[in-house]
Amino acid sequence: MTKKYDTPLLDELEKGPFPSFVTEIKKAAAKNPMAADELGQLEKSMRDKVTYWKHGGIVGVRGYGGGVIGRYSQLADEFPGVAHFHTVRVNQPAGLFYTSETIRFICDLWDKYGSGLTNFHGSTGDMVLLGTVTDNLEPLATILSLNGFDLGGSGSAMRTPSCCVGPARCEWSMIDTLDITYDLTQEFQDELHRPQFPYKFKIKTVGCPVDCNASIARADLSIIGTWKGPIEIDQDRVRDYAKKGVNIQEEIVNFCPGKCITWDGNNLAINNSDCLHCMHCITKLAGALKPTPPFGAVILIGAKAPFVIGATLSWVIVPFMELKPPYQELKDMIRNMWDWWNEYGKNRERIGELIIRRGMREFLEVCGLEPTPEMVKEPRNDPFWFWKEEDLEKKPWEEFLK
Amino acid sequence: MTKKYDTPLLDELEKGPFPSFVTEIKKAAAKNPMAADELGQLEKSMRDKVTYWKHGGIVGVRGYGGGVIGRYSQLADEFPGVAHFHTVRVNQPAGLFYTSETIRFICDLWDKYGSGLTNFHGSTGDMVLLGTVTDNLEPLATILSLNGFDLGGSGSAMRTPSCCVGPARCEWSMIDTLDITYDLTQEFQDELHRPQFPYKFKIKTVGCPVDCNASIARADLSIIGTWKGPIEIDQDRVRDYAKKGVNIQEEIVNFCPGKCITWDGNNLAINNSDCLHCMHCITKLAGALKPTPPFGAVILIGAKAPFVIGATLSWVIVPFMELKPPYQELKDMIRNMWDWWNEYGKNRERIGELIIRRGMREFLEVCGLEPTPEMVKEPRNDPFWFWKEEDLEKKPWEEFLK
Amino acid sequence: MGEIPEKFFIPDVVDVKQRKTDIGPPHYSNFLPPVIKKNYGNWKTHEILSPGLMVHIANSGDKIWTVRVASPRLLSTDTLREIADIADKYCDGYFRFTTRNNIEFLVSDESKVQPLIDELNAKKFMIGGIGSRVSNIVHTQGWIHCHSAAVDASALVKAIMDEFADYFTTKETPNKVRFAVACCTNMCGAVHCSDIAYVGIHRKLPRIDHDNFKNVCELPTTMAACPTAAITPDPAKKSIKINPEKCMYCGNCFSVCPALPIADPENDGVAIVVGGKVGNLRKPPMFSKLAVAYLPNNPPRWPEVVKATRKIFDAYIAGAKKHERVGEWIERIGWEKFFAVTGLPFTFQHIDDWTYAFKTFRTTTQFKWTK
Amino acid sequence: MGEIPEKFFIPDVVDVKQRKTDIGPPHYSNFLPPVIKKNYGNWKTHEILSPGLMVHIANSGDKIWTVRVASPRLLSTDTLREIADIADKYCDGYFRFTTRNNIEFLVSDESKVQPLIDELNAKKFMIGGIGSRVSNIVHTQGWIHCHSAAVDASALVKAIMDEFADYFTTKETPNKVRFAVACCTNMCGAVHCSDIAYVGIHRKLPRIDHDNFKNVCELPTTMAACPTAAITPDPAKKSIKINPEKCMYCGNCFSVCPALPIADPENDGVAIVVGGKVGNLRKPPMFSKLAVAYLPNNPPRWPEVVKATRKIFDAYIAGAKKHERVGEWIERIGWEKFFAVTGLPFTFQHIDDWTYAFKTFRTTTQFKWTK
Repeated sequence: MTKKYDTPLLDELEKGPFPSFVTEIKKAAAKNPMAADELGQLEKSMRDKVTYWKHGGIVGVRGYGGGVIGRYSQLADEFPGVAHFHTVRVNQPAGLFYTSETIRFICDLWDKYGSGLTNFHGSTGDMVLLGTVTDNLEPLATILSLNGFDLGGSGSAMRTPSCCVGPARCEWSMIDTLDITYDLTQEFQDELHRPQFPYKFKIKTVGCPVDCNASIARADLSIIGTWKGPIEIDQDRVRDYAKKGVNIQEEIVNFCPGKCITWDGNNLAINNSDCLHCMHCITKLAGALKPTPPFGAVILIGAKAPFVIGATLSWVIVPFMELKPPYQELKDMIRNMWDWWNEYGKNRERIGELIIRRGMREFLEVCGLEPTPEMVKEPRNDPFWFWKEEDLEKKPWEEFLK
Repeated sequence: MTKKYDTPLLDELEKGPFPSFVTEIKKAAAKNPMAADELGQLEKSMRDKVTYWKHGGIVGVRGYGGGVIGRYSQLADEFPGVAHFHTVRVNQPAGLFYTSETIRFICDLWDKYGSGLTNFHGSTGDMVLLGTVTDNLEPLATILSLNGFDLGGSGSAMRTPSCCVGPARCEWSMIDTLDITYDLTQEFQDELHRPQFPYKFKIKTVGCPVDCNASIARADLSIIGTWKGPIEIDQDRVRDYAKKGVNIQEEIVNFCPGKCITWDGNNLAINNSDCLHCMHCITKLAGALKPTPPFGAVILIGAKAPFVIGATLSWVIVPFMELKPPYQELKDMIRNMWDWWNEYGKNRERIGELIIRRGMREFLEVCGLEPTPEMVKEPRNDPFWFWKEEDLEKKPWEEFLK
Repeated sequence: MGEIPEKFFIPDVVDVKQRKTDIGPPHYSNFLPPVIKKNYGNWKTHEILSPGLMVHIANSGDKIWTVRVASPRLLSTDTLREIADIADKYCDGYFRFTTRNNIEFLVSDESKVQPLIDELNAKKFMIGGIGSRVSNIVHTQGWIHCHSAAVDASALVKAIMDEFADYFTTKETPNKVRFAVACCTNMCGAVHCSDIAYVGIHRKLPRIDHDNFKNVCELPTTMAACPTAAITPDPAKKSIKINPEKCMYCGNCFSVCPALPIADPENDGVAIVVGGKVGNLRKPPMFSKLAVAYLPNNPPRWPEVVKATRKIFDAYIAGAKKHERVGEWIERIGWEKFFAVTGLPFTFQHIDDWTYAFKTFRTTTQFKWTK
Repeated sequence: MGEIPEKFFIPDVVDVKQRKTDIGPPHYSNFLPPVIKKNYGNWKTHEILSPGLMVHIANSGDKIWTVRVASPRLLSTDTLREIADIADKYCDGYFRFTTRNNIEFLVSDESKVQPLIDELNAKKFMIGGIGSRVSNIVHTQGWIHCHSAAVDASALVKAIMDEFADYFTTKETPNKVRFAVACCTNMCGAVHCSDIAYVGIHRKLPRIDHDNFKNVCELPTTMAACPTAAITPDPAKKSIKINPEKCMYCGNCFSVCPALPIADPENDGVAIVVGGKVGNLRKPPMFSKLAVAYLPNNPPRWPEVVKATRKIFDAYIAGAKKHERVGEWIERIGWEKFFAVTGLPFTFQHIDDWTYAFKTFRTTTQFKWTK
């Protein structure tokens, strides 16, 4: 029998239509003393309006520097079941596809070695196993590995790469997001498991500019599929949409950010040279419009949450890169930027912050990239800038003013 | 006879249709040795691609700290006529209106005491008399004052206020820009003539959002006329424009930033509650549309050139202020902000820079202004901000969530 | 590399020396339904058949149906097994999760779609979330598992999702409405780019435990963690000082130094930010902006936060054009109108006063009169 | 206060004790033509009759005609007297200047308009500049009168205005084209908000005159003048050091300290910035942005600068819609297209690397393919 707590506040959270996390904890608590004490401590947090977790200590498994987050209760005496309550990150399959057998294996394992509580999934994308004790970590990691699973990333490491559903079940994916994610994860196993960077490094890959994995907001390296060909139009299907009540002028033409679509009531025309590749028309007229090759990706760098310098969205560094296995150009570029970041980055400095500190030029030169207007919303406005000695010798105007 | 220099490079600049400043200098040089040496030194600058003026020294007139800019040549031996070549700033009449008698007086005076070269006008708006010697300054200032003229501002002072042509010859002026400029100039004579601020302070007043005096880009305090009433429409005149070939849909409706205009080929309709008061429709259909009262001004603060923190445009601090003589509310606000700037501003720190350094809240509180959304393009995005002790006690949600 | 065993096994006795390292995750192809494997990268289109059901159609003519149900993300193994059982019954065992933590059952046989929906309904699963409506809320750990949480996350998510449940299951919104919750300003998750999002905040100075500082904290790291350089050394105490004029209560110093606790039951609470988006559809991605600077922590259901959200949500429903996200709607009407139509007060906290503050000040006379 | 004498006078002997102070400028009403005084604030509309002629019509029915001519701003007293004579002949002595330094003759009697224009033409005045065309160039002093000028201003203005003179006198542009010239980065004038503007720049470090530093410069002021904190004390020399890695050659240190000359005949030159505007018409005011990072100083007519301007100007004429200013045109087509259609190269200097740099980095996949 597990311990039973009176939880009047949490009980309130079992009401209502949305599935209740309290019910989940109670299910686990019925058979697992760790989950039972989690419930008790949480009720106390609700009452006192404060968290009761200590700052995490360092725990882990042999040979790895990450994958486990130490967690201890401030109220170990009152809730001994959560005295240790570590998180284990398990690297998810790309695309978040599972089979019932797989999930039962995870459940069996976690009932045996943990609290029975999970997150599907954590913010970075890992399966998150919530609540275990230090002694269970080695057996857990061993059994996972014997069954083909490995831990995810944590700390100042490459974090577990993740992606959208991609070509597995989406007609708009212009790159193989699952394969890229799997391939990069395998390529950089060392960087994933053994923190060796100034700070965390996240990679997220999405198949198109709709960005269903928030790549541009949540990844240091954002890989976003795009296309260079014209948008192919199936006029009959467009007319079908119109007949079914879509107001093509209002809903499609007027929303186009490039103002490059016209509709005469019968035919849709797109001036592709003004297309901004936003995907609005394509997604709203699903099946009627489609992007055509060349396919590739925009590569962007630097997104992060607010600490320390404020939130950033990723910045374009490659307007178009073809992405075909083995993705060598991409991998080389990643290694180059990591080398530079490792050399110059301060402790807890994200790569985007380092770029701001040392300048985009140095970063681009490290990556072997030429400046292009797609990298900026607009050129600089204040009239101060750097010149390198080598720039002074050049007379580019002799060429462009010819 | 004045000295004659060989000026092959400058002579090139007498060709072409645009009136030539070289011709102007030559005219003056024919009778004035200072102007003659100015010409000689300038030819040398053209040849050597470098300026030959020294860092200005401090010169002035008794009782004033500004109004004269000291200027000395680096080549006094070669060009003794410009050994001293000071600039005198004379406060222009508001609106830049002159009579021939007035201008002849200035010419006579300047032929006697200066180089015969002028700028109509300097960047701040003053009449600029270019090139005189220290000994001439006192008589110059005396004669100017006896004829009703006074010097303008320079240095860390209020600079000579200026304005657009305003109600004198413009149908769109919603405030009396000339009167405001004249009144403020008189009110703040002490601050104009005796530098007592951390740095310069410019005031520019324009009658409407077209901003023909670049107030929003060139003044620490920008006063821009606006209106709150609906736009009055003379439909016949609109139809006249249409008949005369103006494409109302393309040229007017489609350019409206508030998307609040419709045109059915016969009648123009404006949804005034979505109007952004940009003036496009009003200026393009001159005489057909007009703003209606209440009239007043948007008050903005902080524009400056790039040094030191980068260029700024002025920021809205009062969305609407009625401006009727004696403009007491405006004057009080200006004095309040100056007091604060004088107390906290560092040497050479513009008021906009101080606002950035100490925060907009403090500035607004000093000015007695409540925060309003018109002050920002958008609210802050990063989740860190200040609370004052007094804020913590308030429970505003009890009111707004009722 | 990337393989899974024919049959998973958990040995009774574990020999940790057998552990393999750096094998990475299993290859995704192990988990793809056959129809997906066959049509991988060859999809033609899809249709949303109802709020929780869509069908994807391949160029080959093959189809796969997806039934989506809500999940609280925090799942017990019991529930996971229940999902597995359902997947076995209707989906040959195949299912997936979305990046917003919904569960998706992948049905290859059309005849099993309705029975699956019936069973999910019978078992009180909440079906929906596809298309222009409210989807599941991405969120952080909160008091369940985090040492720096200024607010609970799961409870707030539950309260919000209960309130707007009908917009998940049935009703439409002008475009998707993405909620997000971050339990502190560290903001694990895309709170900074969501339509309507919540972030736990502090409003009082960290309390310096001078005795402990030297044992558990590192001076340079602690100083570097402060976004406003409010932290300076206090050599006498072998500790630090905090300049109260500069502190913005972000709590990042506590993240790196346990001797600087900042949690405060009475003054912590929730800020609401709005108008962010990550996709490039129509407008470029946008940051969320501050809508409400503070609402109190009022567990278990945070009624003030729910109420304020209702004001924003209803104004959006009433005012937005079809296809406009919250941020696009606000951009079109202007922030002055946003505050007018929602009735939310505009306070000093809304005006940025941090590093890039002046970039947000309005440098035009263009605005609308709201009073 | 604000009065002028009935007749101006210049005494042969000046008694400086007679000087009055703080009288301010004369009241503007002294200089207004009677028709303006009468209709002050009561104008109904105006019409542009030709590129240099407009008529303003009052609600009373009264009219005043304005004839605009170009001015180099630098005027000799001879020319000013010539203007006064013309004003006497046709305008009852009344004329004014515009904020862009044009001269405007104010004619109250319609019958005098054409004779005025004829005389101005005969005297080679350049009539025009009203409406959608090139107006006069606002500019700074340059080598004529400034110690920090990196380029001459008047000469550059003359070269540009000669090149585009027909757009002042006759031809139309999609909307007004505002040129501006600043002879150094101190930018007296609205170069930062003009359609096409020029700014003199340096590209080499200031040369420190250590011997003189302590005599003529103040350490804190000099250090504070540096926008990148590149200047640090050199106590041994009682002077300063400049970190070459941080110096952006702005020359502001020289502005406050004569011992830091930075002018360099071979490496100084001109940058071109484009797309700024100050008015609130259609779009809010915009800053100018860098188009060409450097062109050499090539007096007296700066042919490279004129040529580069021609590329930008012609692309604007060809591509802009009626009423679009240069910045509005660029915003619509996108900067990648701007560089494509002008043929100007995009270089590392175009990418901001100063304080607010990252706010200019592109955070969207939205762009157009140009190659």
